[in-house]
Amino acid sequence: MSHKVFKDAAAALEGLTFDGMTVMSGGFGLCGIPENLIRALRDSNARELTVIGNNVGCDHHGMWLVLANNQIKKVLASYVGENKILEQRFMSGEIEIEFNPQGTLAERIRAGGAGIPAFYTRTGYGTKVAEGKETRQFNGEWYVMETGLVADLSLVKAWKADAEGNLVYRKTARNFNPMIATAGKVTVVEVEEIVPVGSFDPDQIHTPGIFVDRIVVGAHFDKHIERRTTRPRTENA
Amino acid sequence: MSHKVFKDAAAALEGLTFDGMTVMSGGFGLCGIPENLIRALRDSNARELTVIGNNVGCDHHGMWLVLANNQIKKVLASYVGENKILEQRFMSGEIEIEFNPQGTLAERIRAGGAGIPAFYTRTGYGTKVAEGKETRQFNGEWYVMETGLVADLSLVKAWKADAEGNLVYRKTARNFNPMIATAGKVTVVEVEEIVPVGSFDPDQIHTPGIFVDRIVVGAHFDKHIERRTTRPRTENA
Amino acid sequence: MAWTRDDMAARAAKELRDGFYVNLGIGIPTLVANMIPEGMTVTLQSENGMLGMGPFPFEGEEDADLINAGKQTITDLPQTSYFSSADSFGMIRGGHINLSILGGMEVAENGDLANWMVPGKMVKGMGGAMDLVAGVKRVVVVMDHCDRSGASKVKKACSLPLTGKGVVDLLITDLGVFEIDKQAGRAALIELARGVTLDEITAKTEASFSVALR
Amino acid sequence: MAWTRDDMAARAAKELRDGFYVNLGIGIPTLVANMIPEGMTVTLQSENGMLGMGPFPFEGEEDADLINAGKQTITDLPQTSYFSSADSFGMIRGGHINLSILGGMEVAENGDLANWMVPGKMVKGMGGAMDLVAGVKRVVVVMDHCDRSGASKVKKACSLPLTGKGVVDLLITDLGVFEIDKQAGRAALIELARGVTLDEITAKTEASFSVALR
Repeated sequence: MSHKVFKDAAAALEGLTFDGMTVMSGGFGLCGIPENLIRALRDSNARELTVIGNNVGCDHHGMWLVLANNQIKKVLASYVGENKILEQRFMSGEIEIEFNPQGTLAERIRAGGAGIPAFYTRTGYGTKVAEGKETRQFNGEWYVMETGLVADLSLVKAWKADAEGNLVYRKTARNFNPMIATAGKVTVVEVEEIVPVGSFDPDQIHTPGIFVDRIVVGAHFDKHIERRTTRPRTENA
Repeated sequence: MSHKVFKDAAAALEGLTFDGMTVMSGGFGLCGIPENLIRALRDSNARELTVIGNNVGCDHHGMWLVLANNQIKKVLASYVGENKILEQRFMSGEIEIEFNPQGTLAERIRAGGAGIPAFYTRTGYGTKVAEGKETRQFNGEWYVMETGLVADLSLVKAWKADAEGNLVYRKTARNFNPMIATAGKVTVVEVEEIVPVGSFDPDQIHTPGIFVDRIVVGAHFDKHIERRTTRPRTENA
Repeated sequence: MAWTRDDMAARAAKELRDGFYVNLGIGIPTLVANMIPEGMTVTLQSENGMLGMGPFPFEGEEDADLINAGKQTITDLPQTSYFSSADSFGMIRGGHINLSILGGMEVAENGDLANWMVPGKMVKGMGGAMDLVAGVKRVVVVMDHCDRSGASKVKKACSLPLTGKGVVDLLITDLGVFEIDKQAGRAALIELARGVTLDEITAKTEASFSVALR
Repeated sequence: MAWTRDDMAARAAKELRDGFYVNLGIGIPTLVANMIPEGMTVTLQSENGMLGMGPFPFEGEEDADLINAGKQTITDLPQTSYFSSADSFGMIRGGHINLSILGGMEVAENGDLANWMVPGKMVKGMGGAMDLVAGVKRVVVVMDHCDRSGASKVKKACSLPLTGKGVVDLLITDLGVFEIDKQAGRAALIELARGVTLDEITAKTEASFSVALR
């Protein structure tokens, strides 16, 4: 087995966590979050964390566990609803939140991983998001300068990996994971299954192994659904 | 069959070409070039073209045909070797060439397709490439500002398409094609095969159909190899 | 009288065209998905990374790995593709989506939109709304004309923090429809809702607007 | 005496480490692929969109859709992945490649590299060289010490247009090896090629350098 594969989530984070570090985590809501690694991050007790991700979990799930354990100092996210502790600590000033438009956040992370220190986007021009940022015109339209983001540690959830670290994601659980995989000084991935090298079609690998430092098969997946919406079986569709 | 599928390359370019237009074309060397669409572009006789792509064909192949037919005014490329007519016309001043580092070119096209008017890169800092461009420091390092690129028409080669325009590329024939597919006001794709909608695994589509306006099955593929390199069968490997 | 939520969604559905790629926001805009005219092909984008969004799953067939931007369980279709958030917003920011239909708190006569925060209240974040209004070719806002106190949400200038500056092309309220010329910064009333008079809508609208009823 | 092309490639191969992701340029650097030490895992990147480059194909098994950045037909391996040029150069620019070994026309004592154009001659373009030297963590240049006229290509300052400014970490020539401190802008001679004396290399080098032979 490759040196990239670790026996459990705690082992996969061993030696990587420290107070004051920046951690990025994949997922959209609770979909495609590295839930086993998040539990290991909580158990690491690293404090004063800056956490970057689209959300910060929701009540009792995902990054909420780290938040509830008083480990988070600052958050960069696009949406933080359904998270009472975060609301309280934000309103009381205990936690700083930097709100990013979702697409700007995604692009900032991609830029960080791709060696691009800054780029311009129309998103947020003329709004609070642009306050304190450089704005300028290209071809008569106004744009805001946004900077690339990197992290000390990236936590990623993929569907399957091989021992080289090649990754495949599943459905909308892909979301922020591929960019976050590229933007960590160290990238740790949890998967549902490790398949033999050569199992993937080389045209169909979402994240090449070069971006992945450590891999672990998640011990337990909750995959909690936030809004279970269905249609009755009687309906014709 | 969908309204996106056209009967041949000439029909697929019908009404889209005009003098003075900007055309982007996928491919690296002769690998993954839209050779049928390039022949149709030659037959369109549109002139004063600005052509954007990593290369401009090589002697007797690919975009060289359009060049030899005196249709090209300006080229943006990263490498133009093995192309005698281009050498002559460049040295004589008949054709303008803007050399772009390969990664900068790829990123400029991606940026154009993604609504990013400009970004910063370390590539080319302190070289001729940076002349006349804004340079600035981020975190103590110097970067060059590069702008996004779009085209009036993008010509793309993919392996397979469905009638919705979902595309899959094959091996290193992918190269510049996915970004070029996003950066054309109109994007026309040639493929080796059109498969029924639903044939592709939705996790495994390289270019979603939203970027594709017209599709044609190429009538004839040369797939000329520039440097045929082999090893003897006697060798153990 | 005025329009119901379904009426407003039905009016928004008239903005659809065959072959359109459309992003629908949460609330009334979501209802538009059920009002796509027979024979028209409209592909729905979900900004969390999906093109070709299908209906809700049958009970017991929910997949935690398959949700829309409102975090509802959904299904896919034969033509569906999945992609990353960066690719999804490249699609949005790059102007590849034809139409975005979303809700609003306030719309100003110049096309400014506010729909993400109220000062003093908990801020949940803008999600993808700022990217959508900045990037999508045509932006349609659907919202109630007045707030619960009866004050106009169709303003001379937004009082709430903006989601986008000069971004709204069409505003559909329960009282009528306004077309906004973003370049000129002016609104025109083009339709009245069922049973609504010009006098009534004028009385209930803070914004100035021209009248160009169709 | 001095080193042959194979000797220079062998010396460059000593820069490889287990687990490294490496990009090899055209010419002598390509030879390094055959000199990966037994038991060491090194993954080769080809900047046209491939990680995990295999050997040349057997005759008759060439695939026009599978070439390397030198446009040679190649093969893939069980661990290979393919990706777009944008993703490939994201990998390069983002500092994910451990080592780039490439050729040069001139290297200056401060780490400047020139290897893409000669004024007055046909310019073919820089291809991916500027991106590689700007983005890869460690850049090793392999080139002849002197040109055909005997003039030093190891310069005080490059006379040819630059490929990158302050980018070379290690220079391997047929006469020896120089380590370059890019921050300080200084070169140090750390090895002499077989049969080459300090006097000889000093006489044939325009650049100033300290001597720190190992």
